[in-house]
Amino acid sequence: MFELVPLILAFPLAGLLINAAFGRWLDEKRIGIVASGATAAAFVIAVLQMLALSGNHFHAETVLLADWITIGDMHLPWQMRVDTLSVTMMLLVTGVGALIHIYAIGYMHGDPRFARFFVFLNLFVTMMLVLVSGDNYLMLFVGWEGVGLCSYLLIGFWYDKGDDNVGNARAGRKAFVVNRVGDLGFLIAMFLIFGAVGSLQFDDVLHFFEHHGAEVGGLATAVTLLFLVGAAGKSAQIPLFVWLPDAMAGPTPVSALIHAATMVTAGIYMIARSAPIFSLAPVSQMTVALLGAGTAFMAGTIAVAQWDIKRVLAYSTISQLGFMVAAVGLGGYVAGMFHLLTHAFFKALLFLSAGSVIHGVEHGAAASESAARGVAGEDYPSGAHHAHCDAQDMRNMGGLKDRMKLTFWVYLVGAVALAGVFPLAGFWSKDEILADAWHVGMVEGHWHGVAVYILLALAAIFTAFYMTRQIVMVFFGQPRSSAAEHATENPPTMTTPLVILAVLSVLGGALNLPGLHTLRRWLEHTHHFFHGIDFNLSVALSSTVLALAAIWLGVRVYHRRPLENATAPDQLQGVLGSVFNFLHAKWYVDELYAATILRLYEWQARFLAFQVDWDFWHDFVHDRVIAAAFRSVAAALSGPVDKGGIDRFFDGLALLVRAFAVRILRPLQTGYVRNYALGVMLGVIAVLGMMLVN
Amino acid sequence: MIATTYYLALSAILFSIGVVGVLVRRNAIVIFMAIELMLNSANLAFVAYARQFGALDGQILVFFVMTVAAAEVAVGLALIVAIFRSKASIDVDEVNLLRG
Amino acid sequence: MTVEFVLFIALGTIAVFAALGMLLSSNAIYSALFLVVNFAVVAAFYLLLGAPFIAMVQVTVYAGAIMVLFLFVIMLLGAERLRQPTYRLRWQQPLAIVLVLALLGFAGYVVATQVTGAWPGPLENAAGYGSPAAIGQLLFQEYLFPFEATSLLLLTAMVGVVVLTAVDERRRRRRPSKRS
Amino acid sequence: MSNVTGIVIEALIKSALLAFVLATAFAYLTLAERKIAAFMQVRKGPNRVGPWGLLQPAADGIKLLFKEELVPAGADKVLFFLAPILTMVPAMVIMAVVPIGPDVELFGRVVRLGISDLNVGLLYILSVASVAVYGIVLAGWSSANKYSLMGGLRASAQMISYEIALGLAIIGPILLAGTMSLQGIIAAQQHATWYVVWQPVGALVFFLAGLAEVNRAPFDMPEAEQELTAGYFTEYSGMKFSLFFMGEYIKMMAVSAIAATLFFGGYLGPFVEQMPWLGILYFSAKTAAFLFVMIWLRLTLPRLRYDQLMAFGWKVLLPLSLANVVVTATAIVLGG
Repeated sequence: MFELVPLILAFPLAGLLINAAFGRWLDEKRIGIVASGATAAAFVIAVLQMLALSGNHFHAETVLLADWITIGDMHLPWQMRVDTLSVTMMLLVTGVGALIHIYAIGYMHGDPRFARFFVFLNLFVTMMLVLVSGDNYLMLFVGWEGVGLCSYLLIGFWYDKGDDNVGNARAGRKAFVVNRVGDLGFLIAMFLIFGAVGSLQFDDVLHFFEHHGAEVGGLATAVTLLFLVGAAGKSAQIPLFVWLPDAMAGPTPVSALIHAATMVTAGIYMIARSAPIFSLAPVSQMTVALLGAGTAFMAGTIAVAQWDIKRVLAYSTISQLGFMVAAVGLGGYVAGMFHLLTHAFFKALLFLSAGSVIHGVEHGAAASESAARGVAGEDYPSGAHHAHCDAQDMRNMGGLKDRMKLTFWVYLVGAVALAGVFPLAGFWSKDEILADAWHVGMVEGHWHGVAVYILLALAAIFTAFYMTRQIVMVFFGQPRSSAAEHATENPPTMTTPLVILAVLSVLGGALNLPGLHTLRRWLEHTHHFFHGIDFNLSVALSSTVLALAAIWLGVRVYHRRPLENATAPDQLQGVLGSVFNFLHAKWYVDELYAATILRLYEWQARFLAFQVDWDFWHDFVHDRVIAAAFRSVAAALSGPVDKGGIDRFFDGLALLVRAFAVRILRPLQTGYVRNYALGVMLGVIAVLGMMLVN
Repeated sequence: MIATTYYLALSAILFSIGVVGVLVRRNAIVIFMAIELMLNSANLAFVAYARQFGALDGQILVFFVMTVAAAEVAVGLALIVAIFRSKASIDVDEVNLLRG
Repeated sequence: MTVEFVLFIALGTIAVFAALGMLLSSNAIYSALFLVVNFAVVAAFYLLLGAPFIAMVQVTVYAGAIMVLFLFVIMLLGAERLRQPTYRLRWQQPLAIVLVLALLGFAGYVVATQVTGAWPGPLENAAGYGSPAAIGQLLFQEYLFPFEATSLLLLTAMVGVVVLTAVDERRRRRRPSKRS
Repeated sequence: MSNVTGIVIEALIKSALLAFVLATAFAYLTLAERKIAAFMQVRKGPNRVGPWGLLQPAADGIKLLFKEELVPAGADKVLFFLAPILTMVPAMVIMAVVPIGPDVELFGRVVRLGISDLNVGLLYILSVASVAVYGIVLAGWSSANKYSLMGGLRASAQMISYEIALGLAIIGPILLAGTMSLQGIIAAQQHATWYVVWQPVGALVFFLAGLAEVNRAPFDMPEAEQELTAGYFTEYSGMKFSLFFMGEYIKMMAVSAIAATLFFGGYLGPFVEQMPWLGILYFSAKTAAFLFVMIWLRLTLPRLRYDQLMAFGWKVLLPLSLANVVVTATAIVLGG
């Protein structure tokens, strides 16, 4: 059954080719069926791979597709790897992907670039599967870059929208550029590995590090730190997280699929995949853990002060990715993967629900507008973001609980899961991470374990708080705009995936329940480093208490005194003052980058361009020295030498030739054939005569 | 056996007549015929030489000359027809557009 | 010897007079017919020279095809006579004759001084000399490349003729019909 | 020397005999055509002069002999007079290389039944056939008559076109026999079978092209009565007219004879080796059969349109004959 694994790439590829080639002649229904069907078929293949693995005693299997690069002794096959880790990712990508495809059929209804959207989505699925199924770092990198490209394409999907009509395109560019920084780290890491090992195959590399890693000293540390740079770019960690909030410019299904559930987890996957290398480099591990925890904390604080519904979720995503990174940094690979899975469920659910809310509010805006104009409600396409009030601003919402009942309930499920309330999925996975941190800090006695634990616990509190704030602002109280007042529930293509994801969010914790440890046993077959620690009741209890306290606080702050209207200041603003503004401005990170890196870069570029290139090279060297010298020499040559001497000589020559032609040659051209024949005859006689004389 | 010299002399005479035809006649078709006559006299010389030296190569050359002559006549006559279509005449003296 | 010589003199005279007739007749048709006679006589010479194959080809190609084509074109164009005499290039006529006499003089000098004495009498030809088989052997072995080249030449000529004589259909159609 | 004289005398006698036979055969061929036409059209045909109309040709000849010779005013008199002769002569001369029987013994010497046997016999036939067009063309031109000129032009175009197919059709037997001598080809057919078995396409092409060469129906465009009155001999009368007539019929006989020789074994037949004279009989019978087919075709088929005729020659017969040559040559090379 392993030989079926190439199909997992073939199906989405076929879907994208069909839609790319025939999309313009197909209607939305068919395009959607093709794209979703392709992803669903890939999901079936992934399930088959899982069954195949269980039938194979969970032994990893590789499938050779082709020889890819062969240079001298270097062989890089195009080979796919089927082991428990990659199959987990495949299941996640295709399963959640399929649900989001179905959701997108409804969400993107009426968009003029409908087919293109699904082409991009399928391309993304293909690339993501390349990433997770590759058997070497280079294939992983191909997928890595491929998903980066898709991310860019999809963030800028509505490239003509946004600030100044280029805001979305700019967001896409930002994502791309920031990702490149991370990619550079990854690339250099690959060069180092190849230089040391001579191969990029996972088996070779990991085997090398496991057995000879200690001998090469700092190599493992260097490689892992560079890997961390790559992971920080892709998984939006400090300091490269700035692109992810901007990525919310893309359509909401994209945010759900790429920027919450799948692509951003690539960094975690990569670290998990390289676990043997990391285990050799405690410094790197510590860095990873602290970075993740720091990111989790920082993003959590920022999320508290945002008004944009998707932006809150974006920072929440960064925060949760920080949890995962921290987990893998602490050696809790299983916990990290576990949280990756559950997070994929409830964050996809939250994003899709948020999309549903936005969609509903936009419909409401359209309906209220047409009602105002006295026109019967029309079906406004979602792509037309023409609402005069921002449909993503939570201050414009409120009271949607009664208007979008289903969306409310699934959103609530997602939020509670994210907040980590027993017994939903988030509770189990987050607690495992906290337990890992506790274990490292208290049991093993590493100081950074304690730090990580504190930071993560704080982040968890913030998580619960901002989710409560969001729920309250969006769904409770009174509608604060006419759009929210007219908001309506969405069609089943959008809500069905929500329900499925909600169920998964509730039950996702069952994947790795304490005592059963299904996921851990499953993953252990890939690396023996994948171990976990047992359930820690005190940690669980404390985190639950903290979460509930945060929820209570959120309800108290926001529900007791609801926001009066859309322009009223946030309740927290009164309490926290400038701290709130600091948080709302995202710790001024973008500004910091602009002031430091960008300013420096611009100054240097300007210096090079104006001072060095323009003033020195162009104005001085070229214009003064070379050009002037050339000009004076040319003037001397052209004046007396050329005009006076050469020109006059040839003019005279030409006059002579002309006179000769006019006087003598021209009369010979009589135009009579017979005359010419006579000339030929004369020549013949002359030649014969000469031959005879000789 | 007639000496080759006689054939060469005859060939020279025929060739000269052909030359005069080309130089003197104005009718394009007749000029063409004169050229054919010149080719023929050359052929005659070839065959005579071939017999003189007992080598067949001369006859082969005649064969090629005939081929070339056939092609030349076809193209030449087509040209004459084309000229006639535009000038309504085949007088070579009337085709003097190239006068200097 | 004598019979053959008489035959040669008679045929030669006919050939020269036919050539002169071609040169002097004012009617192109007569010119063509005189030329046919000349070609036929040359074919007879070929027979005398032991080249029966060439002789037959001469009659078939020259008399049967080329000259018929000439006649055909003359009749088609109705161009047997030039319409009006022109007085251009009168001076060329005497000059041409002088030049040709010079040419004949050269030729006669060469034939008389250099060829006659230097050569032995013609060889007695071997059996099968000039037969189609012998010519074919030579043509398809030693002269295969020129032979193929001539085939290309003929093809080119054919295409050229078709292009040259084709009436431009578009131009013809553009001309307005008289009836309408 | 006496041997040379004997050969010359023999050749002269044979030539005279051939001329006489051809003239007679022409006379009775016209009668035969009329009789056959009458038979096919269910009428009696000439039956007044002599028994069964056998003297009819003589009567026709005498009538033509005494008719007034008309010459059109604008005609070129020399060529007008020359044209019928130029038509007649090639037709008679062409038979010179056709053997009409095997060698026989007569008056103590071996006599070849046939005037000459050239080693380039077939080329001779082709060259003479190509010259035959002059009479027609000149007749058409010298008559100073538009119809005649049209007929002459048509004739020349037609004959040049079909001559190529004719020549290519002849190549088949040449390749098979390895000689251009007609005697040689007949001898080769003695060992093999008649070449019509090996060269059915060649035989067909030869026959059709031959019909066109002699301007017989359905290829008789140069003399199409409805379009050109009588084509190139519109202006001819009396003996000159009869010369054209004679030329056409003798050419018919020549084509039939050559076809019989090339593809149907010529004089070959049972018991020829024992009784050489039988050969003449076989040869005549085969030739007559072809002549009958020609007459039959004329009475059956309508005339082609001129462009159809040219298209048929260039687009059907020529490719067909070329393909035949290629196939034959390939088969000979492969089959040894």
